[in-house]
Amino acid sequence: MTVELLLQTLLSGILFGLVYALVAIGLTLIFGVMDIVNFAHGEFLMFGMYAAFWAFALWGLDPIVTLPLTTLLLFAVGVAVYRLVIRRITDAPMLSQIFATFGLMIFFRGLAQYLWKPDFRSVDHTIVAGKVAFAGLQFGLPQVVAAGGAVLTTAAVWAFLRFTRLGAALEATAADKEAAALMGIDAQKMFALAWGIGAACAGVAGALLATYYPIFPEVGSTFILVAFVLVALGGFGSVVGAFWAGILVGIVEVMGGFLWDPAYKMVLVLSLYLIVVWFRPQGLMGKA
Amino acid sequence: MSAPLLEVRGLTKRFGGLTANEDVGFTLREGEIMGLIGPNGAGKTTVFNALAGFFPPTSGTILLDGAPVEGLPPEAIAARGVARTFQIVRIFRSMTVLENVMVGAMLRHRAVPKAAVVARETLDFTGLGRRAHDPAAQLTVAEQKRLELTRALATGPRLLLLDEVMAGLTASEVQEAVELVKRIRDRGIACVVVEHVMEGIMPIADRMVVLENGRKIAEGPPAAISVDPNVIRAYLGEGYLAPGP
Amino acid sequence: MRRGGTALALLGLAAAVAFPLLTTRVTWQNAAILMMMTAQLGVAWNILGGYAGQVSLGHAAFFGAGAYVSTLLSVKLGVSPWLGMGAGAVVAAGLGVLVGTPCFRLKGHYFAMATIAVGEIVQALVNGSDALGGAVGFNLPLGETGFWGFVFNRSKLPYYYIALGLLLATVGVNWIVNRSHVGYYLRAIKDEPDAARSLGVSLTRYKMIAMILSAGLTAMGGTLYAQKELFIDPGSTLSTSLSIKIALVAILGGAGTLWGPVLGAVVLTAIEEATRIAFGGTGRGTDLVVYGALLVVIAVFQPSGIAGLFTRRAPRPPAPPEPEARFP
Amino acid sequence: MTRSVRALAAIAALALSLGASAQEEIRIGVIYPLTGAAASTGIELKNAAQLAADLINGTDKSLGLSLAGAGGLPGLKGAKIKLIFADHQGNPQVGATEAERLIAEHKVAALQGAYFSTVTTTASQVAERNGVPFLNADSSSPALTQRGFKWFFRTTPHDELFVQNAFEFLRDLQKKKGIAQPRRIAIFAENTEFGTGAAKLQERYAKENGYEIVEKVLYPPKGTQLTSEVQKLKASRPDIVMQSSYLGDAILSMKTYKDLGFLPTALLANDAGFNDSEFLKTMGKDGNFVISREVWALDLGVKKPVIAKANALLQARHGVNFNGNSARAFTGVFALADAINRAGSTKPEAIQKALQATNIPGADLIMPWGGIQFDATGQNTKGAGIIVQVQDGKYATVWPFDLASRDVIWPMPSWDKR
Repeated sequence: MTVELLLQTLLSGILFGLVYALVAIGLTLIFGVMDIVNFAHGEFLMFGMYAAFWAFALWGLDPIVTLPLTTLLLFAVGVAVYRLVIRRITDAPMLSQIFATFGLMIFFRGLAQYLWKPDFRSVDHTIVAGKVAFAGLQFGLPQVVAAGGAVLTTAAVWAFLRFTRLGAALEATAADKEAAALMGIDAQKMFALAWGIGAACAGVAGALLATYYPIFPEVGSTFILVAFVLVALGGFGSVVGAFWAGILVGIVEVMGGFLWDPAYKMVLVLSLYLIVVWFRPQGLMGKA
Repeated sequence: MSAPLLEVRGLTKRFGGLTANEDVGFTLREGEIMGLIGPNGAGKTTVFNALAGFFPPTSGTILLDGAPVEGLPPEAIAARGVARTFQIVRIFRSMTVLENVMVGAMLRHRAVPKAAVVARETLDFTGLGRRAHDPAAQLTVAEQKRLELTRALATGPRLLLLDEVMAGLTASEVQEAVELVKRIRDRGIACVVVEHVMEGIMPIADRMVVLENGRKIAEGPPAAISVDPNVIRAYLGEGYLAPGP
Repeated sequence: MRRGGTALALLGLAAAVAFPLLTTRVTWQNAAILMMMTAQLGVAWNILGGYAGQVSLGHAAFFGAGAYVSTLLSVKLGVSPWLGMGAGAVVAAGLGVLVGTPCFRLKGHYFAMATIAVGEIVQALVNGSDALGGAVGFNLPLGETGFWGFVFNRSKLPYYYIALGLLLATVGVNWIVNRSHVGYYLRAIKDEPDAARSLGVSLTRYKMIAMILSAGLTAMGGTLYAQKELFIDPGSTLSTSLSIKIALVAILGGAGTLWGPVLGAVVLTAIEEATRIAFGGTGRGTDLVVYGALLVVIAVFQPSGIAGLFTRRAPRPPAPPEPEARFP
Repeated sequence: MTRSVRALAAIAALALSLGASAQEEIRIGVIYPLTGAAASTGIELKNAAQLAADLINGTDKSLGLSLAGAGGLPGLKGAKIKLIFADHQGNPQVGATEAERLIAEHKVAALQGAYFSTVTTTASQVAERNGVPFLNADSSSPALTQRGFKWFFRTTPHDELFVQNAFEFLRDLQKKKGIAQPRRIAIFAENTEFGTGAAKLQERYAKENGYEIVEKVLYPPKGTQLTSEVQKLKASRPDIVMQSSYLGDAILSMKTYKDLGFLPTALLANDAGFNDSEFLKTMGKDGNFVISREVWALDLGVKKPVIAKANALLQARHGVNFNGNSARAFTGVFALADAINRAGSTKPEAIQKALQATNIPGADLIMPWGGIQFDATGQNTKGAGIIVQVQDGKYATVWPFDLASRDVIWPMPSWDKR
């Protein structure tokens, strides 16, 4: 009984952690390439969820079916945000960048409330509804699918950065903008690409979450704090770091809440973060 | 004679598995100019950072006036009269030229008006006085280097560590810098000069220390160093000596 | 230039002192008090975030320390909130040292993130502590008490002048810091920390001085809030959104400038109130759309803050003529 | 200073003259969250309050409440009620500022609001400091009437009564329906003022009534997951879960219950998220059989026709039904109007006195209450709660049994047999 409960809790933690990681890798990618912390990242997630919701509500399409469209849509949103706003503050001080993305966050939340009302929405049936049960453990199928999707997406992003010319160019820009420019890489394009991919990751996460999580204009605020912790814990700019940090945080949050007191589960996560940066100020896998 | 101003013994610095300095030693007397040279990656900057307190040495001793200072943080070493410049200039870009130098002067003069007077005098000494009220960010590279030197000088040091202050300067600018270093020495301030530009360092150094692969391979007056086969090999490669008889 | 600035400041001060005598409309007085309280927090934040460049997004912890310490002392022990204000400042300063000791090793975004974490942890702990009122918080007694008791019902004016006084004191501390070697050192640390160290500046000591001043002054603002609203709870005094707002005020106005945060508070409060009054009743989030869009526009077109509008084009006084220095 | 005193005096004189001449309009300030997370609720409250005012000002007497259709307040020569709305955004400081503005700028005779207990706390403080009556119709924190205020009146029952009701309900189940008494209770609540307050009361009443608290889980609201919380609940094997959650967490917890196969004998919810139409819509058949406390339900109209009639009016105007919140806001306006009418004046002291003497019979309300009568703390002593259960996707009154439209279904059928 107890062993089962513990195992169940541990695995649940990992499932959540993988989805956290998916939200965070977009954030860390943008940071890595541009040194900008995107406070409006949770709102990309929110847009992803609403895109999935409206496709479902208006045309009866399942979030999983429309996932590729949601991804493309959010890619476009990311690029548009870069072109319209971020491009203009690339060289501004860190403070005004925080300010701009914070303004974007408020703007997007207000926009969602304006367009879609502050109500809670949800996708009330989906092809991934149901349960996965084995060895006395059971998990919601949507969570399992979301976690699986998160792993695939993270792997795809990682492979893209590692094995494609475009990905290599992106990494080169992240490592050294001037050197990349000398190699003939168009930094503007790379920045736009980072925003596109970053938003698209959040879009994937949003579509996957829409299968089981309530949708409302401020839903981004729920995930953004965890995403920040992951990015800093994994090391600003490190996709792999954010991935492992996601799993770690998922486990600590769920197991901590179960074994200790749920009221302090975020205290545990944040303390873990502070302890890690005490010993490794650059995060788990960040560049020193 | 009394204890030398600076005495370095057995200085070794390792980063992980890499050895940047191995058993480096030398001494420096008051008012002396020492050139520290060597090919790229020889470990000059690492010695420098150890002297200035930025990297504590792995082992070895650094004595200032006979007192050990190795492992002290940079601010404590600055307080003991060691000032430095940086290879890549690090001026305070949001301040004026005068304010930059005032920050240096404040080490000995906390009161702002007094610091301003000292800073002004120092600027006049180094020839930057007429730019005192310009934003530091507007200076040319040569001027920025000189500003950094002025700022270091304003801390009232007894030992000045100059890291490639002449790199990237035109011939006439190098000449001006050489003259400036001489005048600094004339004030009784000892200098350790890391330099790539040989024509800059040869005429002013009282003594040279040559590093290669983290080790000291030669030490002596410039004239002797310039004909030292070890030094020539280090700078020009093995092939240079091979054809010899 | 400088004389013009002083004259402007004096003029503003005179206007601020006379303002409540010119209008008896409570709405205006309230708006003015709110602006000054917000400005005071921005100015206090500025010492650490602006001059020293250590971007804290956890200042609500200090604000809350001020609000909670004075409230606990007055509710449980009957100590005058004026003394509580001092005690709160001391506790906040202590908390600041506690936060700074590990966090000052972190740079840039890492430091900002760590301060968010600290702020969230403090809020969660207070929220879970029955001794500190838990999630319910505290109600302070309402009775008019006179000056020493720090509760005024008959008129807004005492709160107005206390807020003004606290703001002026905070600006004064900023001014003194800015003019002393500490101010130069903080700016040096912000620009080039390694160079500052090489000139004998201890990073930890001066960041800590900035932290202590900033945290203490922020806490005093917290006490004023508690005494004005007479109700505190974790949500209203310890939240991360409050921390972000404090930073936002300073950044909007111009971080690292003396009057920037004051300007920022005036503009931000005006935008907030105007959008709320104009669009708030619709219940459709229009106010947030307008507010958010304005923030983005300001950030994009005026990245150095509103204060930058006034200083950017201002020419520096020409250097006095002197013979060109020559090398011998 | 003298200038300000003179200016104040001038304003005061102006206010007095206005008070004397403007008998045809009675201004009441109403503060609700019209933007922010609770905006949709705030707008419902606003609409209901406005409907009440319009009924009092109009001449249609068909509803059957005594002031409805009076064409204004007879005690003030037919003066009309004007509601002035303000938005507090869920922020206690804004609530206080707006209360102050309504009092100073609009010279309101009384204030009503503010839904959130925290905002009611600060806004009513301003009223207390200024000597203006504050009527609260919809905040359930018991602490509000324990502050010794003289100008604060609350028509709704508070959480203590609701918790008491829950235990009376359990007792009645055994006494009158012969349903065996479950003893193991788990408390599940968000760690806010609302949740922790309710949890403390539940703990106290459980002990007094001989129940065993097997687990108490307080969780931070609006988190990303509730898995660890539900695991803790599940591990404690409770018969009854008493839950206080807002909508998002209510939905998330129910889904987690199902995913983890957790099913107590009964889920007794504390209003909030469980009494939201969106909860029913999202949960579908998984939302059935949840039991929650309420103050109002549409099916009460069967036994109390005025409820159905009032609901038809709201339906006609806004296309929505009343719910517990909006019915209470509606009732609040009627209670204030009744007091002002008897006071025959808009002077705060007169209204305060009239409020203290309020005695509205239950028949004159759209609530299932014994009436409205305030005790010395300003708390209505005749309020009552009901208990509803979600059956076939609707809220059905199941307790008190004499008001019930359906029988309670107990225990909850398992997740796969629905």
